[in-house]
Order: sequence, then C-alpha cells, then structure tokens
Amino acid sequence: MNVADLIDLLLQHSPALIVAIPLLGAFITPLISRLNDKVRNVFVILTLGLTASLVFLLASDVFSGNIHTYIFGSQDLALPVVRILFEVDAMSAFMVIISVILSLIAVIYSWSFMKENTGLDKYYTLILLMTAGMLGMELTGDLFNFFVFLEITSISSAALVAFWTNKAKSVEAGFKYIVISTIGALFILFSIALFYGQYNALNMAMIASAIQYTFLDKIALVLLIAALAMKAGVVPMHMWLPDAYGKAPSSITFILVGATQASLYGVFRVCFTIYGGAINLSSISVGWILVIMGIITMLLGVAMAIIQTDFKRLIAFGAVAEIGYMLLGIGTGLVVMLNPEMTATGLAAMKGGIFHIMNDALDVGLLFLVAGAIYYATKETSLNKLGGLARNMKYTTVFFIIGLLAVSGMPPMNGFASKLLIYESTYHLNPILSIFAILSSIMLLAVFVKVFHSAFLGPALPKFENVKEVPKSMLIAMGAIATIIIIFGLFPELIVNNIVEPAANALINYGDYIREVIPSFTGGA
Amino acid sequence: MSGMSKIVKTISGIAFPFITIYGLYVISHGHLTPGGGFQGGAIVASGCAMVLVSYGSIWIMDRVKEKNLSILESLGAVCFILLALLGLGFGTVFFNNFLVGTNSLFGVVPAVGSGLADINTGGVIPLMNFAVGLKVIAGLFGIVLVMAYAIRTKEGKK
Amino acid sequence: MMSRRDITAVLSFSIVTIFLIFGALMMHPFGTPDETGMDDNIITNAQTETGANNAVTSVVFDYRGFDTLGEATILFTAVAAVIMVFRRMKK
Amino acid sequence: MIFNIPFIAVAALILIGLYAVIFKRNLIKMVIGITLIESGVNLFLITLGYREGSIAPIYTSSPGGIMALPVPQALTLTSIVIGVAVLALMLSLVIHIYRHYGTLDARKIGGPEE
Repeated sequence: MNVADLIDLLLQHSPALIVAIPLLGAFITPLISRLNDKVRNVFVILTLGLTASLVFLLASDVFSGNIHTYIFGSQDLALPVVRILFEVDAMSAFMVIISVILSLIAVIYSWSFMKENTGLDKYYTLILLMTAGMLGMELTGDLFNFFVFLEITSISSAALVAFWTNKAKSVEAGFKYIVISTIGALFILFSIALFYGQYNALNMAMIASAIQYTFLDKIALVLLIAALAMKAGVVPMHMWLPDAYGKAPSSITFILVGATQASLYGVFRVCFTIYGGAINLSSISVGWILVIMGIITMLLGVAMAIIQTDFKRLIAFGAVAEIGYMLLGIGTGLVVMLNPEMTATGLAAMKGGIFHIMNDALDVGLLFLVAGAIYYATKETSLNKLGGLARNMKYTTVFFIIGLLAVSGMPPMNGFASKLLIYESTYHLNPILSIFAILSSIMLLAVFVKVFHSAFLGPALPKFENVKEVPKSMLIAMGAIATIIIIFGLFPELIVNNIVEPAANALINYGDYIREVIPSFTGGA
Repeated sequence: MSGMSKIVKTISGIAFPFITIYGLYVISHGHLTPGGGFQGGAIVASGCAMVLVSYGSIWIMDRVKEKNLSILESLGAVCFILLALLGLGFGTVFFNNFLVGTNSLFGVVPAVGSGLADINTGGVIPLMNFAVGLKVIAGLFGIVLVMAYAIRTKEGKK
Repeated sequence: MMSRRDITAVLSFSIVTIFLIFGALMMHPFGTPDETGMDDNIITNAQTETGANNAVTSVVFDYRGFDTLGEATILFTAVAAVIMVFRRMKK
Repeated sequence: MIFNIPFIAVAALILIGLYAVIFKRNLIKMVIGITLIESGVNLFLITLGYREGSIAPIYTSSPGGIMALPVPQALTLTSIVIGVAVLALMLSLVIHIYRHYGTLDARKIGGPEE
C-alpha cells in the first residue's frame, strides 16, 4: 500500500477516527498516568495533535466542496436510515477546527498552569472527553447522537468547572452549570422524542426531508432553540455563564468557549437544516427572534461587563456580548434567506456571523489565558487589587493588548474583519441594528481599556515586586493564539474566501446536506 | 459508614454470590434474553453496594481500592472501543459486526424468526456485552464506594 | 412582592405547562404510532444482520452501537468526575 | 382522548419535576426534580414505542405476533445510564456545597461576591 492509498483510507475513516482517538486516549490516560506525569502530558498532547492533523486532513477535503458521510457499522446506506451516521459539511468542518485548536492550546497551556494541582490524571482525562464530546456534537448527523455527545460535554465540563473543590464558589458554579445543562439536555431529548414519534426517524436529514411544521414541530423548535441557547449563554438564560467562566481554571474556560459555541452550532443546525424544509413558514419570525436575542445579548453583556470588578467575570460578560454578534449575523442571514433581492446581504451577514465564531474563540480565549497568567503570577483576580503588572510581565502585556484590540474590533485585528461584515449587512436590513452593534463594540473597547489601565499600568505595587513572567508553555500557548489573531487580521480575505464562505453556503444550501443522505429530496436551493 | 449487625452481614454474604451469578447470566445472555451488559452490570454492582452497606465502607476500602476499580473500568472501556476499531480493521467500517456469518466464535446466524436460544450467535455483541458489563460493574461500584468513603471522612472529623 | 427572578420562573413554567398539555393532547392515540418504517426494518433484519435474537440488544450494540460507546463514555466521565471531585486537595 | 392518558402522565411528571427545580430552594429537592423530568422523558420515549397488543421485540421463545418498536427501548436505556451519571455528579457537588456552606438552602448559599 503506498502513501496516497493510506491517505485516502484515513480520509475515508477520518470522521470516526476524529472522535475515536480522543476517546481511546481518555480511556488510556488513567493507565498511563501511573507511569509518570511528563509521559502523561506528552501523551495527551500527542493524542490531540493526531486528532488535529486528522481534522485538518478532513477539513481540507470538505472545504473543496465534498460532503463526507460515515455510516457506523455498515458500508452502504440503506433507506430508511437505521444506523447512526456522521455527516460533515463545511459548517461542521469549520466548527471542528475551532474546537480542536482550542483543546490543543489549552492542554499546552495547562502544562505549567496546572502543575501545582492534585488530581491531574482525571483533569486530562476529562479534557480529552470534553474534546471528544464537542467534536462529536459538531460532526454527527443524528439527533440522538447529538444529545449523547452534548451530555458528555456538559458532564465533563461541569466537573472541570468545579476542579478547585476547595473553593466554595467553584463548586457552586459547577453545580449551577450541571443543573442548567441537564435541564436543557432533557428538553432536547424531549424534542427528539417528538420528532421520533411523528416521523419515526432520528437522522437529521431524514427528519428535515419529512418535516411538516405541525404544532408539535413548533413545540420542538421552541424547546430546541431555548435549550441550546441556554447552553450557549444567550441573554435571558445566561446567568450560569459568568459564574462558570469566572470560577473555572483559565485553561478550562478556554475550552468552555468552544463548548458554548458547539451549542450555538446546534442552534444553527436546527434552524437551517432541520427546519430548512419548513423555512418559508418560519424563517422570518425565527430569524427576527435570533436577531433580537442577539441585540439584547450584546447590550446586556457589555452593560454588565462595565460594573464587574473581577477580571475573569468581566471577560465572561464580554464573551456574552460576543455571542450576540454571532446571533445577529446569522439571524440576519435567516431573515433575508428567502428574499431574492437580498441574497448578497444575507451571505455577507452569514459570513460575518460565522467568521465571528472563530474570532470570538480566539480573542476571548486569549483574554482568558492572559487572565489565567495573571492569576498564576499574582494569585489575584480582583481588578481593584491589581496594578503595574506591565513592568514585570512584558509578554503578557503585549498579548493582552492584542486580545483587547481584537475583541473590540479594532482595524488591524481579526475581530474588525468579521464585525465590519456584520455592520455592513445589518445596515441593509435595518440601520438601528448596526448602530447597536457599533455602540456595544465601542463600549467593549472602553471596558477593556479600563481593565488594561487598572491591571497593567499605574505605579508598581510593592506586593507585586517579585512577580515574574509566566513559564514558557503558557507563553507558547498565548503566543500561538496571538499569532493566529494577527494573521487572520492581516489576511481576512484568505480565511473568508476559503473557509468561511463554504461554511455559510453549507448552511444556506441546506438541500445539499439532505440530498447526501436522501438523493430524491428536491427542496433547498 | 460503619458496618451493620451480624445478621445483615451473614445474609448479605449468602446473597452476594447468587446476585453476582444472576448478573453474570444477564450479561452473557444479553443477545438472547432481556438484559445485556448495562443491566447485568447494574445487578452485580448493586450486589456489591449491598455488601458495602452491610460491612461498611472502611472494611471494603481495606480490600478494594478505588484506583484499581478505575483501572478495571478503563480496561472495559478500552476493550469496547477496540472491538469497535477491530470492525474497522477486519471488516470495513467502525463498529462493523465483523464476526457475524463467519461461523467462528459467536458467528452463527440464526434462522429468520427462530425462537431457539443459541448462545453462539450475535457476532461481536456478546463480546461487547462483556466489555460493557466489566465497565459498568467497576464504574457503578466505584462511584458508590467513593461517595460512601467521602461521607465517612466527613463523619470521622466531627 | 415578587422579584424579577420569580416572575421569570412563573412565566417560563406556565409556558412549558401550556406546551406540554397541548402537546400531550395532540399526540397520536396511544398504541398506534404513525410511522414505523425504521423499526419494522430492524425487526425484520435484526436476526440476519446481527445474529442476535434480542432486537433491542441488536439496536443497542449494532445499529446504534456508537450511541452505546457514548453512553459508556458518559459513565466513564461520571466516575472520573466523582473521583476527581472527592480527591485530596493540597493545602 | 382517554387513550392518551400515558402522554398526559408524561406531561404531569415533567411538570412536577420542573416545579421542583424552579420553585424549591432545597438543593436535594432540585436534584429530585431533575430526575423526575428525566423519568418523564424516559416514559415518553417508551410510550412512543408501544403498539397495541405487541410483544417484546425478542425472538427467543416468542409466542409470535407483532412486536413493539425496539429503537425507543434502546434510546431509553441510553438515557437512563446518562441519568445515573448526571445524578452521581450532581450529588457529589451537593455534598461539597454542604461541606462549604453547612446548608442546602439555595437562598443561603452564594456569598456577597456577585
């Protein structure tokens, strides 16, 4: 067998292997961690590295226009679909890239950041499980399978949020998170049962091709959107998010950003693909609901961020605000989806929203890593007690400036590229929307400049005299993210044309996704 | 949690082997009769929990370490995923039932509609049942043991 | 005097109540599912395709085996999580 | 409509559970509420799979006749195991919360740092 055949084989099986390798790694980690701590860390990094390389192999093929399906347990696809299948289109591939990058960087960051703690074998096991859960959520084409992976993600992340069990607040945040996500997951399961009762199908494409938009379907739609939005931290249901983000170890918060985005991906998959066939009935109203939720999320997130005094909690509210931008962009796309005069606007809005998913993960993630670095160096997260850190932590300061500019959408950074797309396209829908969007960006900038001033500038405090720069592994992790941010900011066209646009088209042309499973399906552009 | 009276200890000691054997029966006949790895594993684990309650968590902790249970559980999970990966190696895709129709171990295919209970059927399903059974026994017992032990330390302090 | 949290709670609870009651009344009559194509397919083919007499087991371990892997993973996650939560903390 | 009593029972179970989660202040009662919701959803799945006069979908020594749908039973099995896992984690966290605060009242836990 030569190399080309091997790569073909790997490509064919990559959807299954992408989930199976982290799972296998997680099962082996408890055995390996009996040997040596270093061996374990290397093993975890290698596992995620292997997964990442498979993800890139798969994604490079998917972005060239193929939709991959992988049927578990059988080679040929028989209708009706009884087996679980994975279906990877450009949107899934896009999300998978984000998740795997976040996990890989978080593990590298953890090497020094978590070194002092006990229970690290379970910590790394749970990180691998969480990664596998996110990847499974984003790759699967089966609704019940989606629920199973959602539960894997939420159980492991809730345990990791409560990692520092000697702090009452962490345990409380973890409990809040597990309660919220379990209730959400149970309502998702309830909607899945509603679909199953009506159409006798669990496969997303099967349901999408059969959907009638009956009253029960409307209940299922409301429950699905509410539950997934709750897990994504959209505003009326966001109360768990600042607690969980603020109290978890920073490396975990970094992956949690990916987990919330996986739930957000669920919202988009439900709205565009499953209810795609019923879209002429629902798109306008559902789209406007997403847009309004987005605006409220944005404004409330920024407003709450202003009054926070805890570093990580403040960034968490910033993250809430960023989720609003994605909803705004993609909701705009949904509103104008059927209006032939506004196709260009819709596509631009979708591109902005999807690109912003990646930018949010990088920007907010970098800020959380910086917050973690400050905590590592000073054991302090309250903004009132920090100050003058720029003298001793030069690299961290630079990384914070990069993250600050990116998150508030300043021109040389990647956040600007996606926010500009959102401003332009929402202006065509309704100028007020883009005014709100710009306003909250400016407020974000103000908030983070204030943070920068109080944490990094000012006189050197005597108690921080001995503060040193953080260890290399944390600098490498933050540096990698900062580099990606700058590259994306300098060449946004490269990313938008090659990765973001296929993903946007995959959501808009939902018919292709269904036709991959049911060739006789006729709807969908 | 300390142990209970001698009567309870004796009775649970007598009942434990029967519960275990019943659980193993449910595991090994999962492809023929109601039950399977999860159900049988839960039966065995509840038997273990009964012993835990009657003898007390300190007595059990001296004999069974939760670390070993955790390793046993890892082994069960690794076996399960390896069986699935063997489907990729021997057969064609992940989770392929590669033993069915080979007439080797568990490879016999029953006649359509046949009500006969032939244990030598099911392909990889019985093997997966064993792997999952091992995992569930170790996992559930581990959870109960750790929680019981945690409560004990709390009581010991006060 | 009700706080904002109470109002939200009552509101969401009543919305779910209305949904569930209407949903329960609009379901198909108990015992007569509308569509059974996928399950009939499994009942007919389970013995020949998987070799197991128990159709439920054949669904659990063969047709939807990947779900079972996920389920086993969840149990594994829970054990890891519980052991981690009760670990000894360094003072 | 009288034949839909199982579905109404499902709705009732879920509502009782939701009531406990939303309005009860005791953490253990909230956990009980979540398990009640979960039982309701499991019952819903199982009732979806019932066909009038059907037998269990197992061929061994079967008396013959139409069989109940196997998929909901498999889904319920998965869902029950998931429930056990979630319950274990929630109870461990409740134990820890009790250790830190010495109470299970949701109003009393949670300090000034808001």
